[in-house]
Amino acid sequence: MTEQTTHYLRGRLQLELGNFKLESGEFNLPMQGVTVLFGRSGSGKSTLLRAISGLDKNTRGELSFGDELWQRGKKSLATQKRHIGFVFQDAALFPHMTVRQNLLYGVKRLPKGIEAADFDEIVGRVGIADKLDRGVNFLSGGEKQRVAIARALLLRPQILCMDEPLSALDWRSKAEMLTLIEELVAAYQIPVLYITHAPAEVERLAQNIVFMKAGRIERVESLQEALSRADSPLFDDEGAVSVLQGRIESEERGLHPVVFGENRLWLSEASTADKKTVRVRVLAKDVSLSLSDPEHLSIINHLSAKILELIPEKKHRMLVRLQLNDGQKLFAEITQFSAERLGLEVGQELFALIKSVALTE
Amino acid sequence: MTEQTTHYLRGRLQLELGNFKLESGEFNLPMQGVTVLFGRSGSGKSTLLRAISGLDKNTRGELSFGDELWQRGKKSLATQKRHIGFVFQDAALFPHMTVRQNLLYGVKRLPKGIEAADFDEIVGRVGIADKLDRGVNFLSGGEKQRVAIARALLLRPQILCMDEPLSALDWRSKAEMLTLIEELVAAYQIPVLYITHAPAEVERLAQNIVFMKAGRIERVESLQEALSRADSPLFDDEGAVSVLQGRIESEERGLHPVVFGENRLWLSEASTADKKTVRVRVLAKDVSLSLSDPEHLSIINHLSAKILELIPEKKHRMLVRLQLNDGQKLFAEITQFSAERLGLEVGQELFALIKSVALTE
Amino acid sequence: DTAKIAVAANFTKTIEKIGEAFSQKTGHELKFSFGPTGKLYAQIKNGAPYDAFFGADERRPLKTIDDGTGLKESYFVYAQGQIALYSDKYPVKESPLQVLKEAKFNHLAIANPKTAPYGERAEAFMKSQGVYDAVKAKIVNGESIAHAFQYVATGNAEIGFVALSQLVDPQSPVYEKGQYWIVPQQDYAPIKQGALILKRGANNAAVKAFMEFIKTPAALEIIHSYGYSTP
Amino acid sequence: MVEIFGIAVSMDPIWLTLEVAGWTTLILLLLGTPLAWWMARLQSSSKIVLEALVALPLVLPPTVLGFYLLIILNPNGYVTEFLRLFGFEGQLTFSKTGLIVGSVFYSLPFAVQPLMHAFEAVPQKLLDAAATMRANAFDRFFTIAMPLSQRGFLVAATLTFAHTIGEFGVVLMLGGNVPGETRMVSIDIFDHVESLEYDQAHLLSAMMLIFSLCVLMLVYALNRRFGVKVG
Amino acid sequence: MVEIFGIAVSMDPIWLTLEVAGWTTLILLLLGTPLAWWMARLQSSSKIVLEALVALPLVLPPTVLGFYLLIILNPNGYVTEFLRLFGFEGQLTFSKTGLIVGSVFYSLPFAVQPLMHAFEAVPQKLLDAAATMRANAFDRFFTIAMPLSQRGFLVAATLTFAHTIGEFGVVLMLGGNVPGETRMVSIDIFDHVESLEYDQAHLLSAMMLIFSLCVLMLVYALNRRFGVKVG
Ligand SMILES: Nc1ncnc2c1ncn2[C@@H]1O[C@H](COP(=O)(O)OP(=O)(O)OP(=O)(O)O)[C@@H](O)[C@H]1O
Ligand SMILES: Nc1ncnc2c1ncn2[C@@H]1O[C@H](COP(=O)(O)OP(=O)(O)OP(=O)(O)O)[C@@H](O)[C@H]1O
Ligand code: MOO
Ligand SMILES: [Mg+2]
Ligand SMILES: [Mg+2]
Repeated sequence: MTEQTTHYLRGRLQLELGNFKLESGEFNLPMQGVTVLFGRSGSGKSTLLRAISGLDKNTRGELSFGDELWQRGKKSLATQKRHIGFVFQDAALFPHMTVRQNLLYGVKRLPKGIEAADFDEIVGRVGIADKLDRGVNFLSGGEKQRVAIARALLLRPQILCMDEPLSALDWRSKAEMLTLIEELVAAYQIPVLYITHAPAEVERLAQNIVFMKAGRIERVESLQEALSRADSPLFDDEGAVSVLQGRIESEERGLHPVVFGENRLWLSEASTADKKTVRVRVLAKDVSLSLSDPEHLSIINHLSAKILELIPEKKHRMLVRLQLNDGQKLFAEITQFSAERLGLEVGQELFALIKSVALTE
Repeated sequence: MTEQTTHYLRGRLQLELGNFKLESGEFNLPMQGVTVLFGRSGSGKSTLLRAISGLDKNTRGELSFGDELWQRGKKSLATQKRHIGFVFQDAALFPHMTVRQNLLYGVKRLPKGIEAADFDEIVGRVGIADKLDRGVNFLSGGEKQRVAIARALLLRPQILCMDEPLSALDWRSKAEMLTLIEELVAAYQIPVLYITHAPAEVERLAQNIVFMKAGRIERVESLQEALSRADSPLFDDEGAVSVLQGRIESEERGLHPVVFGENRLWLSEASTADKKTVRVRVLAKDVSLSLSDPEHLSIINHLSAKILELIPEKKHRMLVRLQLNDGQKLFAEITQFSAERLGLEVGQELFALIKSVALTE
Repeated sequence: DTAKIAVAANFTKTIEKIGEAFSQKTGHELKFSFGPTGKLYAQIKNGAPYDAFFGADERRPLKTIDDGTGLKESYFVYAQGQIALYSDKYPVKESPLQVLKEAKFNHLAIANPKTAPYGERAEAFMKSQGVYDAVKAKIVNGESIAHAFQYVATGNAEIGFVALSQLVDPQSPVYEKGQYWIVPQQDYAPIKQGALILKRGANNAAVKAFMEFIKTPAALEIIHSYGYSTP
Repeated sequence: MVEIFGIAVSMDPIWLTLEVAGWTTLILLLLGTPLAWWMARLQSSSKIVLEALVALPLVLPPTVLGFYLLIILNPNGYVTEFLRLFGFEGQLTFSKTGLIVGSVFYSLPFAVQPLMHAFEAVPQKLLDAAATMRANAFDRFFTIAMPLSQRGFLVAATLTFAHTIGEFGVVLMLGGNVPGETRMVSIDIFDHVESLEYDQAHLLSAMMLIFSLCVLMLVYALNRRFGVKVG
Repeated sequence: MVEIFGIAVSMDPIWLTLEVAGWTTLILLLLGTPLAWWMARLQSSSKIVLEALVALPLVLPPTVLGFYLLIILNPNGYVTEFLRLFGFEGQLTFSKTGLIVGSVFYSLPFAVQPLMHAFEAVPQKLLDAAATMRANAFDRFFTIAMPLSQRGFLVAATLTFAHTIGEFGVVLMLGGNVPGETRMVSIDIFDHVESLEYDQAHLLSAMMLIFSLCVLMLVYALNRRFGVKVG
C-alpha cells in the first residue's frame, strides 16, 4: 500500500460507430482515486472507455498515460500492453473455465518482472475463496462481478476501468459490492475509471467526474464542485444531495458519531473498517429546518447552519443551500409553503435536522 | 366502466421443471383489483403464473375461474381459450411487425361476439398513438412495455397477468409506467395478477398479496394485513412501510391535502387524475416523533398518534407502531437512543412528523 | 415413332451419328441414353423404359434375356471394339511390348477389367504376352474405357490401353498427337458388343427399323470410321 | 440448340435442371418444414436418432443412394403399388418425377438442418405471447415462427437448390439420361467429357459456375441485410 | 478378404476410406479454421463473395469437379510443378494424396460454414476481456474463441468426415481405382453393382450405413450434452 505518484491521462480521441460520433475534445485527467464517467444513456461513456482501453481498432486521436504514448493518429498500443484492468457490466467471465482458471488467466500472461497481487489476499477480500473451483455459470450475478473484479485486480493494473459494474445486480448485491469496491480502491490505491448512471454510486466513490453529452466531454469537475451546483445532472434522479466529510469516532449507544467542525452527526450504520474520514450522503429531502433547537423530538442530528441561498424549484418546492459552521455545504429541500411559514431569508441562522436512520455512510 | 362481479380463481396446481417442483397448495383468490405474487427469486412466481395461464403443457392439478373449468388432472383448456392477457417482463413484442400490427394481432383473433376495446382510446391512454407505424425494434424499453400492455388490454381479458412488467426499465420509466398501470386498472376494472420483487409496487397496486416460498403459496393476505406485520417480507428492502388511505382534497398553496379522520397530510405531489381516495406510502424511517407539537419547524405534517407497540430491531433501532386517531396504523423507525431519550412507552400520546417532500402518493 | 435406346458410353458418338442419318432417312425419332453398361443393366432390370439396349459386351445384354426383359431373337453383335496402346512419350508404335516390359512409365491406364470388357481384354493381352507382371504395379483403372482415356488425354497417365475409336475421332484431344499401336485382333478375344430389343420395344416400329438400319452399309461405314470393326 | 461463343449447346438440360431444382426446393420446403418444426420441439433422445437419420443422405455415395432408390421405386415395387391404390399412374423412376423424388432424398439434410436450427432459435416467449392472444398452434406457427425463421428458409432453399443443380449420381441412376426428359446439366457435361467434346463441357461448367455464384452471392447478401433481428 | 454372412468382402477399401476421411477432416480443420476465423471477422461485402466461393463445391457435380481436378493436378501442370520447387516428388493423381486433395476441395463448405457460424457467435466482449488480460490475438483465438466454438468444430468434423465417406465422383475421377491404394468403399460398391455382384454391394452399403448412423448419433448426442453455454 505504497503512495503512488499521480499520472495523467491526457489526449483527445475520436471514434465513429455507425451514426454515432465520439469526439471527446481535449482532456487531461489526473488518475487518482475514482474518476466517474457520467452521462445519459447513449452519450458515449462506454465508447470513450473502450477507446481509452484500445479495444476499438477504429479509434483515432492522441492519448498518453504518464509518459507512455498509447495512441497517436491511427497508431495505437495494443490493449494487452496498456497494463489496464477492465470490469464489464455483465462480468464477461469465460464460461468454459472455472473461477480459478478465470482468475489465473491474466496472471499467467504477466510479463516477467511484473508480479501479480497476492492471490489469497485478493480472493479473500473479494469474498470468493470458497467458490474457486465452481464453473462460472453456477454463480449468482453478484458473485460473478466479484470474480470479474478480482480477476482485474490480480494484475495490479495501472488503471482499472469499470463499465457499470453494478447495474445488473439487485439492490442487496449492489450495496455489498459498492462497499467492496470502495474498500478495494482505498486499499490498493489503484486509479479507477468508473461508468455509472447512478448518482448514489458517484457520490460514494467519485473523486472527479467527467460529464459526457452527445459524444463530447462536457466538463470535468471534482465531486465537491459537482455537488455545489443546484442544477447538477447528478440531482436528476432523487433530487439534490450533499456529501459531508467528517472524522468518525468510536461507537456510542449503538450510534456512530461523525465530527465536522463543531457539528456532530450520529450515524446508525457505518462500516467497521478502521477508516478515519467518511463520506456521509444526505438527501436534501431528508433535511428539515427548524428556527430553534427543538426538544422532545426523536431527530437527534441538529446542525447549526446559515442560509446561503434560497433556490425556488418546480412543484412548489424550495431548495435551501446551507453552510455548516465548518464551511461544508448542505442542501435542504422543503415546500415553499414551509419556507414562507418560517419566513426564511438568506443569511439567517437556523438548525438543520437529519434523522439518523436516514443516513448512510 | 361497469362494476363487475368478482370471480374466484381456485384450485391447486403442480408443475415440475427440472429440479424445481411447484406444488401450490389449495388457493381461492378473489379476482378483484390487483393480486400480487410476491416472493424471492426462484420461489416459483413465474412458474405459477404460467401454470395458471395454461402456458406449460406439463401442468397438473385443478383450476377453475368462476364457473369455467380450466384444468382438471392432465386435461387443460388451451391458453388461447382462457380469455387472459399476458404482459411479459421483456414485453415479448413480435419483432417482425409494426406497433400497430402487434396491437391488432389479438384483436383479429377475437371470436365473434366478443368485441375488442376501443383502439383509439387505449392507444391514447397508454401514450403510443404517435408510434403506431414504427418497427418495434425502434422503441425504448418503456415504450415497448406500453405497447405490450395496450396489446393485452385491447382484448378485454378476464384476467390480466403481468410478470415483472417494470423490472427491465430505468427508474424514470418505472415511475411513469406504475402510474399508468394504476390508472388502467382503475379505469377498466380488469382483475390483475401481478408479479414483482419491489415492495413499492406492491404497496402502490396490491389489493391482495400471494406470498410464495419454495414453490408453495405460503399465505394470502390483503395489503393491510401484510403491512400490519412488523416482520412482513415486504419490509426486507427499505424497512417498514405504512400505507395510509385518505380522501384527497383540492390543491392549496401547491400542496395536496389528504384527509383521514381528524388528521391531514400535505402531499407535494399527486396525480391529477380525479380520484377520491389515494394511498400514501410512508417509509417508517421518514417518520419522526415529537412529544409536543413543534413550532418553527419546516415539517408541516404533524399527526397526533398513540403508541401501540415498541418493537426493538437490530442495529440499535426501534420500530414504533402508532395508531392514528382514525384507526389507521403508522410505523416510525427511530434509534433506540432517541426512544430512551424521549422515554417512549406503549399507550403514550405524541406527534408523528412526516416531511411533505418525502411523501408520494 | 419415337424410341428410347440405352447405349454403352463408349459408343456414344458413333450411335449419335448413325441416329442422325437414320432419322433423316426414316423420320423416326430416337432418344439415346448413355451410361456405363452395368448401370444401364441395373436400370433395365428395375423397369427402365428403354426399347433397346446396346451394351459394351455380350454378357450383360444376354443377361436381360435371362431376366425376361430382352428379346432373344433380336440379339446381335453390332460392333467389335478394337484396343490400341497409346502414348505421347514412349515409342509404342515401333516397340510396344518393349515399352511395356521396361515399364519406365509411372502409370498405365486401362479400363477396369472387372466392369469393362476393354479393360479385361487389355489385361488378358498383357498376360498372354508376359508383360503383365512388369506393369502390374503401374496400372490405374478407369471406370470405363472413356474414363481410362481421360487419364491418358489429361497427361495423368503416360500410356494406356484405349479404344481405337477414341484416337481416330477428329474431335479427340489427342487426334494426330502422340502415337498408337493397334493391338492385332488375333491377339485377344474380340470385344463383341451385343444389342437387342427389349420387351417394351417389341412393337415399336422405330426400334425395328433402327435395328435393321444399323446393319446397312451406310451405318457400317460410320461404325468403321470410328474405329470399330464388325463381325 | 444454341450457339454460344461458337459452341453449340443444347439448352434442354439447363431448363430441365432448373425445373427439377425448383420443384425439389419447393417440395423439400413443404415437407421439410413440418419435419424440422417437429424435430426442433422434440426434447427426447429420439431427436438425436432423427437428426442422424436426416443426415444420412450425406454419407451415402449418391450413386449408391440412386441404386437403392432404383430398387425401391421400381414400378413393380411396394412403393409404386401403394401409390397405385391412390390412382397414381405411370412410374416413379425414369421420369421427371423420379428425378425430383431422388433429389428430394438426396438434399433432405440441406433443407431440414437449417430449418431446424432456425426454429430452435424462435423464442418460446413469443409463441407464448401469441397463445395468450388467442392464436392456436397452427396460427402461431404461420404468424410467428415462420416469419422469424426467414433466414433459415433462405439458407435451406439455396442449399437445396444449389445441391440439386450439382446432383449427378442419383439423377443418372434414377433418371436414365433420356434427352429432353431426364438429362440434366451435370449428366450432359459428363457425357460431353466422355465423348471428348471438351469445349461443350467447359462452356457448360462455366455457365453453371457463374450462375451459381451469382445466386449464392445474392442469397448471402440478402441474408445479411434483411434478417429479422430477434430479441 | 473376410467373409461376412458368407459373403466375401475385401476390407482394404474400408480402411482406406477411413484413412482418407480422417486425413481430409484433419486437413480441413487445420486449413478451414483460419479461413473461417478470417471470414467471420470480415465486415465488408467481400465476405459475401467469399461465402459464395466457399459454397461452390456444393454446386459442382463431383464428377465434373473431379474432371477439372484431373486437368489441374496433372503431373505436368502448374500445381505439380510448383510443388516440385519444394522438393515434392511423385504425383498428385492416382495416389492417396490425390484423393485427399480432391476430398478437401469437395468438403470445403462442410468444414468452413459451421466453423464460421460458430466463430461469429463468440461474444466480442469475451475477446475484449482477454485482451485486457494481456492475451494477444493468437492467444485469444486459442484460449477463448476455439474452446467456445467446440460445437462448431464437432459439426464441421462430422460433416466433413461423413461427406468424405460418401464421396464418389471426385475420388473415382482422380484416384484411378487402384486396389489397396485408391479404391474407396464407394467405388467398391459401385464396381460390385456394375459387375452384377449385388450381394457384396448390399452388404457394404449396409455396413457403411450402420457405421455412419452410429457416428452421427454419437456426435449429435455429444453436441447436445456437452455444448458450452455462452452468455
Ligand atoms: N457497434 C456500434 N455500431 C453503431 N452504433 C453504436 C455501436 N455501439 C454503440 N453505438 C451507438 O453509440 C452511441 C453511444 O453508445 P455508448 O454505448 O458509448 O453509450 P453509453 O453512454 O455507454 O450508454 P449506456 O449508458 O446506455 O451504456 C449509442 O447511440 C449507440 O447506439
Ligand atoms: N425450464 C426450466 N427447467 C428447469 N428449471 C426451471 C425451468 N424454468 C424455471 N426453472 C426453475 O424453477 C424455479 C422457479 O422459477 P420461476 O421462474 O418460477 O421463479 P420466480 O419466482 O419467477 O423467480 P424470479 O423472481 O427470478 O423471476 C427456479 O429455480 C428456476 O431455476
Ligand atoms: O461403354 Mo462402357 O460399359 O462404360 O465401357
Ligand atoms: Mg454503456
Ligand atoms: Mg419470474
